[in-house]
Amino acid sequence: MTHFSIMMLLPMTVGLPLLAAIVSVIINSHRWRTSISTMFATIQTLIVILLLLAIPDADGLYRYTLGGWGAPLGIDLVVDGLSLILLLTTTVLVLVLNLYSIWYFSDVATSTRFWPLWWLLVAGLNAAFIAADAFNIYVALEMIGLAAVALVALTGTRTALVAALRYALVGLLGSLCYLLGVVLLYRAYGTLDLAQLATQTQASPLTGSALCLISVGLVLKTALFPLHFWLPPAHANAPAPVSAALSALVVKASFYLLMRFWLDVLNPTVTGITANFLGVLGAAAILWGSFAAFRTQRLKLLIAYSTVAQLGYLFMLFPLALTGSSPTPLSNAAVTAVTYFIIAHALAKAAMFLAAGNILASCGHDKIDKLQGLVCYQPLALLTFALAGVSLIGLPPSGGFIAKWLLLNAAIENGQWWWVVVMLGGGLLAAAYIGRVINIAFSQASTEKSTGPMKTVPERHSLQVNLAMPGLALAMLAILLGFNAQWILNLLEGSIELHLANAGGVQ
Amino acid sequence: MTQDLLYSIAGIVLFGIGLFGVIAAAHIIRKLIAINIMGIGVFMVLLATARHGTITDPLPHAMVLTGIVVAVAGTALCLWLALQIHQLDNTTSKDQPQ
Amino acid sequence: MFLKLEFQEHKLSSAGLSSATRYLLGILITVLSAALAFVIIRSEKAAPDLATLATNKLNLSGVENPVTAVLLNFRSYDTLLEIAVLLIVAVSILPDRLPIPAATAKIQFLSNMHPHSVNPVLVGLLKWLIPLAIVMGGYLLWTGAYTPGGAFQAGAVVAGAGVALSLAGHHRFIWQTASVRISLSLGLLMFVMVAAANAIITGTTLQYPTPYAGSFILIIEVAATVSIAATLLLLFTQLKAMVEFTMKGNNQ
Amino acid sequence: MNLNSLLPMLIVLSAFIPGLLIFCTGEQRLWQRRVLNLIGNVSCLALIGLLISGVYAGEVFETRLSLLPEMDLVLHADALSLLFVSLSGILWLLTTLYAIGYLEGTENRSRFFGFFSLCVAATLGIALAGNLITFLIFYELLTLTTYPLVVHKGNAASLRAGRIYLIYTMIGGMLLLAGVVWLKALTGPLDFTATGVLSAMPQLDPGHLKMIFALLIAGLGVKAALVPLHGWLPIAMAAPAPVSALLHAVAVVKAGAFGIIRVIYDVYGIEFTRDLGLTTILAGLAAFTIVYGSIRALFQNDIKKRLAYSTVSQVSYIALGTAIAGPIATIGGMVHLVHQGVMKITLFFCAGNFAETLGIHKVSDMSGVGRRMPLTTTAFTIAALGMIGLPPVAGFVSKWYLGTGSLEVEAYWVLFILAASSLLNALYFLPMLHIAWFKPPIDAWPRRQHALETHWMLLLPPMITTALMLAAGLFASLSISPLSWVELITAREYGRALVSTMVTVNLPLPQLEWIVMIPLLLMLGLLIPTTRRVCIRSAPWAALPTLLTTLFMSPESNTLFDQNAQIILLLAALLWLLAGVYGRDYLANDKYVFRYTLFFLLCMSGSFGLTVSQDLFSFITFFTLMSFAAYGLIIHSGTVKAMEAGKTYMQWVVIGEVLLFVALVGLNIHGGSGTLADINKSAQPFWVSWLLLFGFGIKAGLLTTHFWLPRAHPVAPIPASALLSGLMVKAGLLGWWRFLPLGEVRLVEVGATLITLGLGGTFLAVIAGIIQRNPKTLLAYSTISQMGILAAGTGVGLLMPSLWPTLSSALLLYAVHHALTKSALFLSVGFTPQLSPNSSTRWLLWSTIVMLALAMVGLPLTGGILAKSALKNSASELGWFTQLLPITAIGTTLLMLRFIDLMQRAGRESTVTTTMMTTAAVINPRFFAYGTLVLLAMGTVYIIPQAKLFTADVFSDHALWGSFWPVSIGILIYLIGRTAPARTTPVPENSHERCDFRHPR
Repeated sequence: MTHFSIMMLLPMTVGLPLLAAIVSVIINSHRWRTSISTMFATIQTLIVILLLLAIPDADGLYRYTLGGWGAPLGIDLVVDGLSLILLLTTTVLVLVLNLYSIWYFSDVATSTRFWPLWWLLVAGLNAAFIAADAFNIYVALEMIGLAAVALVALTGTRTALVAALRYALVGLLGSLCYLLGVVLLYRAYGTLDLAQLATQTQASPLTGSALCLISVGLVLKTALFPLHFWLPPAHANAPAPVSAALSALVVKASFYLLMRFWLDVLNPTVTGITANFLGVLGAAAILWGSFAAFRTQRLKLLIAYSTVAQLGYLFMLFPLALTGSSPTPLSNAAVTAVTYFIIAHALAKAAMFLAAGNILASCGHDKIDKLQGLVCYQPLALLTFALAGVSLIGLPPSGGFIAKWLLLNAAIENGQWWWVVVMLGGGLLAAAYIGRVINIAFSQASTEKSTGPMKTVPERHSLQVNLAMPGLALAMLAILLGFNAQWILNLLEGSIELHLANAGGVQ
Repeated sequence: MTQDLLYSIAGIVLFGIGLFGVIAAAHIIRKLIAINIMGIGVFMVLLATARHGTITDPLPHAMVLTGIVVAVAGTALCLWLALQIHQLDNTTSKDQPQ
Repeated sequence: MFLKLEFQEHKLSSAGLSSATRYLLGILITVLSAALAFVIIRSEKAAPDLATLATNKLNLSGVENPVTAVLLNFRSYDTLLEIAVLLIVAVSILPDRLPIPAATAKIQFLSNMHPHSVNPVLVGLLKWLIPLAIVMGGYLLWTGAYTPGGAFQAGAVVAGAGVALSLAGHHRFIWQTASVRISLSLGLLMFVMVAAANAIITGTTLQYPTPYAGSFILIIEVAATVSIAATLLLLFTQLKAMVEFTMKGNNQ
Repeated sequence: MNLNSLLPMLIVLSAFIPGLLIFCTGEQRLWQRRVLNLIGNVSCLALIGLLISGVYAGEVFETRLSLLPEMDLVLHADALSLLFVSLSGILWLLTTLYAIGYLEGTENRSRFFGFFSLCVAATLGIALAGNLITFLIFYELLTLTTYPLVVHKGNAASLRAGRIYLIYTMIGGMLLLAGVVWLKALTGPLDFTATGVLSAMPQLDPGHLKMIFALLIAGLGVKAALVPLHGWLPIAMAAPAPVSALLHAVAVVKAGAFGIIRVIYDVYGIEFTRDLGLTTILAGLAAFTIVYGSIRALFQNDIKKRLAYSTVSQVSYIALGTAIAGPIATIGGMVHLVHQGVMKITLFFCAGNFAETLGIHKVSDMSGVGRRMPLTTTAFTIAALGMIGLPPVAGFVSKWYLGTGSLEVEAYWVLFILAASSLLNALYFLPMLHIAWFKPPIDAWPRRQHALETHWMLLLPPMITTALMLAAGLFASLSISPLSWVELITAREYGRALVSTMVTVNLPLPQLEWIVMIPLLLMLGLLIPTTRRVCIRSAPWAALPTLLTTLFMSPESNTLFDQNAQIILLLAALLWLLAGVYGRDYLANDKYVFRYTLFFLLCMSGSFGLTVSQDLFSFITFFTLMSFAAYGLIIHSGTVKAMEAGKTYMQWVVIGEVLLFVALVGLNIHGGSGTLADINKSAQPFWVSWLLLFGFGIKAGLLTTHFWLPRAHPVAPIPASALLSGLMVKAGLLGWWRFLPLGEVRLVEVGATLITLGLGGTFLAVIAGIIQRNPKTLLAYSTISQMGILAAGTGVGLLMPSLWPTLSSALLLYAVHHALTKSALFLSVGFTPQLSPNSSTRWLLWSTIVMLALAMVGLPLTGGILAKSALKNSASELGWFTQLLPITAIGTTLLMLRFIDLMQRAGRESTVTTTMMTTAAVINPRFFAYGTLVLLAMGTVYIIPQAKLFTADVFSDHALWGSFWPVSIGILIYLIGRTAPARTTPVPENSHERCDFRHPR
């Protein structure tokens, strides 16, 4: 028995959710199932926190060889500051959404199907974040994709089913493109392990086409601007906790993988033009997403479009990190900025979807212009929505502000003014569509009862408060993120150096 | 023009046909079939890489196996969704126009 | 390009796009695949050192067939996730409402429908075919260690037997029972248990102690076969039931 | 974490935590919410007090939380932040009190008060921010917390206001963010340091800095409502009153202005900004905003909209002050931050009161509100006067400093802008006051529910803020006043000590203060209903102490207090006493006697103060007090003609005020302490003397600026017009003598114009006076002509400085003589009924009138001869001047004869009943006062000490003959012309030069 180090717990991050899924399939009683799920969620968060504490003394990077066979033959799990931070966000969000789902899925039928799928989705996410093998990523992506599709189809309405189907098709197409890219890489370099690939790849037409295929696959799954049509209906028609998880985590996982490939694995083949192209697509996403969000009539669609817009910010990473004047120190500034943005956006977006869920549950509909006087009926939901809105727009006290501040800083130091203008414009547009909702919510209820019967599911006041609490907690977290950014940044600093170190620097 | 190169090109061609099918076809079943064709295309390229003259590399085979299972799972789920939509359309199509 | 989704079979022009765009799309895709093919032709393949590595590590893997070794030992993590994927689909398709009112008696997974018109030839065939299929499945499972075979092929054959049974129309499968749920998740459960056990025994997950590697693999194979068979059977019956339901709905 | 580092954070939290707690209190739990509010307020004020004492003792208070590697949240308490923190703290307490009263019975108050305290927490944060980033964070937090307040009512208007507010502030926020990030990227962390950070960093390229400056100012300009970005302010008026009070006076608008000050002084450093040439652009923009805001305010009929536009223009004073980049102007700008806050919040409180209790929203329906809500309207009046920049109130102090500051930097156009904007302010504030006080209410006011005029919580805050305003104005030179605090800040900002340029309200001798105080005390007594009757009766006797002190004041004790002033004070005391006695009896049964006595006393204290004051500030204060109080006397009768006369009078007074303000600022250009002693009159620039000429010319009825006089004097009640003609006109004269460099420097052009205008006035007035029908108008014209002579005399003094010593006493004699005779004549007009043929006392009155007329003309043995001869001898060198004097005498005789003629006709027409004519009626106090005045008119000129120089040659035959022939010629001309006037159509009462088409006949 080699000495027991905390890092041994790494495979448990995937094992635990699988176990939870199996348990929730087998056990039939609703009460047992929910309590066990909560238990699993808390254990999972604790493990990740332990890993976080242990990572610094493993000098920032830890490689766990599954099955003991080593890189080319076996599969390894790699974890560093960056992936651990994202893992922590995932587990925290899963814990909060878990609590929310217990009260949200009060009817037994859907909840029997919800819990196993939920845990399989979490397993897939965790697997994706710690994977170090290209094919393993494919299987994890597929797992996330199918679980997400099944969850979206949970409500059973026609629009949800069509959205789920379209999401499934896009998912499959994306995975196949990614697989073909991996196959080409395997064909050229004979290994599937990312670290080994990183050392061996040179800029050849084959690697270029592999990078294209992989990027197309992952971009399809991250719903960047031209390929985003599937996201809004899917996220809007899914039940509240599911859409929160989708917007906050699932979309980020494929972006994280894209980031690993561009910054780390296939870095030599990356050229300035392609990076800027992604940047331009990102900018287009911000503008188009915000414009669409401003025009939609339904609240959840608005939030989904806002996800498309905010994703645009993430793609600012590539032009900032990979091109521009100053070498390496800049790139990790951009990477830290984007990571911080991912975390802030995840929290804020999840809070917003939960708030929207509450509004939908209590009002029976979520048509925006019929939400007059919402401030009197659903004050907590509106407060959550407003706080999350503050973080999305990037107003000072919130995490979103720090992220935007870092991005702007990186852009200015890099001397690329146009991104600054795009980001500020994005902030303003975000303020526009969020302001629109708040403005209507504050108006007095017009004479005819426009917000519909208030007494729908769930009537009991206590349940209403329970439903509101998780969303409020997440929103508060997003705002608090604005204050103690220091320790997250220290962690990220460590991981990026290593990334770049073993990627042989960036041209 | 070694044998496996031929297979790879065939695989790529299949991938292309599948891609065209997915985008161009409107009906859901056609799309699903097209996706399966793309899958098979990728697997063919994969198997072609496995062949190194005499020795064959087991890894691609394992990957193909896993790929097939995943493809089956995905297709089954899509079929299930399509059928549910179809069922919803039929039961309600009488009173509510499409 | 994906926006148009058609579900009605009777639509004549099944093409989603207008002919002009289809033509343009065709050209674009041919150009791309030609480029890809050209790139593949120009590039040379990497040396098969992984293949050599796998073969000389085969003796440690506890099985002779290199593919099974890769599947269940070298890259067992992939197979674990793969079975989880199967479980996803199974769970999402599992019907939640009981079609028949909860009978007092304990519900059987496989129950005889006692149809009034029984086709003797069919019954005879089934009597012979189903046991044969199950035995064949077992054999495939066993030879997996030495020759191409293994859990997936065995599961498929057993599922075939089940399909034949349900097609005959004499029997009905009820999927709400506890046994179904257990059998579906058995494969994944055993795999995770084995992984956990190995973590305790050898310190790293999924690293089988070399002498017992073969038996561990066998345990996983058996459990996997059961789950795969159950899942495939579930997929078939549910989709068939869906199609029958809409057919009945149509001709009412 | 000792106290020093915790205190700033505690202050911000003391507003933040109660806000959060209030959110959780239930809607019905009134007292819990009120207690929370008060705890928050009191604790915040206590902490601020602690902070101020700490900073005074020199300790450094700073909380530092590190957000990012080079970016930390700093709350630093320096002098400038204390100014804003204390302002916010105090006004928060008052606004909360007001809001509790205002929102009684409305719904979701927890939400309102929660956001209310959060908003103040953000303001405190802005005030205490130690670097640009913290400032930005709290700046945005302010936007978020104020939005729910603006949309509190939830109706369509407030929602639209909310939306527009958000659009503007979001864009502003984004611009500021861009600027801050860019600056930080260029220069690293930016803590505010006293003389600015950027000047120390050499390698920054100015192009970037200019663009950053533009971004920062644009971002801050949204909240500071600079012109292109001010759109949201008037529309945000849809919010409830306490919110618009808080927004405009304390939180949002001030935050923008404060930000501009921080950026210019503590980031760029004032010299560095000036070298970059940015200050001129900002000054131009601020100036444009000032004028634009005032003009827009003119056309708004909604009260709150008008106040909003006035805020737009007033806040730009602060920007202008900072942009002029002179130390004194900075003081002006910063002190205006506090003064404008206090004044504007009072205006909004009053507007809120009007809206809440009487439902008044429009300026037009404010008529007669003064009667229904006297206290609120007085607060409103004082605040409005302050906004215009009239002396006693705080507004004047900041305008004064801005004026002197701009002169110090030779930015003359700023002085012009200040004058223009004060004029515009007067144009849109005075009509409101006029409507409120002097117009009868359109319909009956809603019944009064509360003991006082409205809920006590709505009344107390405006009262306190008015007291603060007056204190800041009157006691500006005290150590604790905002002015001295700002001087401390500016000294630090400029890194060198500064001398204070204003010593306020100091009177040479302690007992002289009593002269001014007694009338004011009586006036206060008047306000209290119980003592009202006694005060009205004892009003005239308020002048007695002044009379006694001037008589028995030993000459050597008044070294500071020049000879002329003492005589004029004596004259003033006499006239006020006699006119008062006469008035009391004359208006015994008048309906508005209370209002008359109120203005009478105010006018009295103004005129005494004016003569006695030794420094610029108190002189202009009492001068304004007298002018404005006189308005009350003029419109006393309430007839349409009186109102018209009042209007023209007020217009001219305001123009006079503005001219004098600019002139006195010019006088004080060398930064003296403002006392008469050390402003060297000779070194005054030329345009100052011209302004003085016309400023005081308006008061003295000089030719081109005399139009108001012939209208105002006749309409006023008899005693008032006596005082107006006799005494108040002399104030203009006194102004000339005090401020023009008579006897020091030879000002040829000013002197010449003075002479020409004076003499021109004399002759034209005679012509205009003759054809009048109303004796009082005739007397008014005679005043103009006599004042013309005095003006000409002063002009001579300017031309020939050597002559001035003798000339001054001659002019004094002439002025005293004219004052007594003219007021006596006016009082005599009061006795027209007694002149009717059947009254027994007819002959007695006729004799007095003839004697007065002769004295006026200057016949021997009367005061007139002495005055005229004194004038002739002292100006003997100027040959043509001495020739002209007798000709003026002809004119006066013509006027006097015409007057006697008119009095005779009026006496015949008066059909008073005989009972009135019993002898007892005659020997009433009125006749007694008139009699003493006539005697004084005859004799006093001789007993005045200055007269000793001239008494010798008054009896020489040359003088006798010199005064006799003009009279005889005058009588001759009058007899010839007597038949002519009957045929000509009467010239309209007002001056013949300008036929006024505006007023329908």
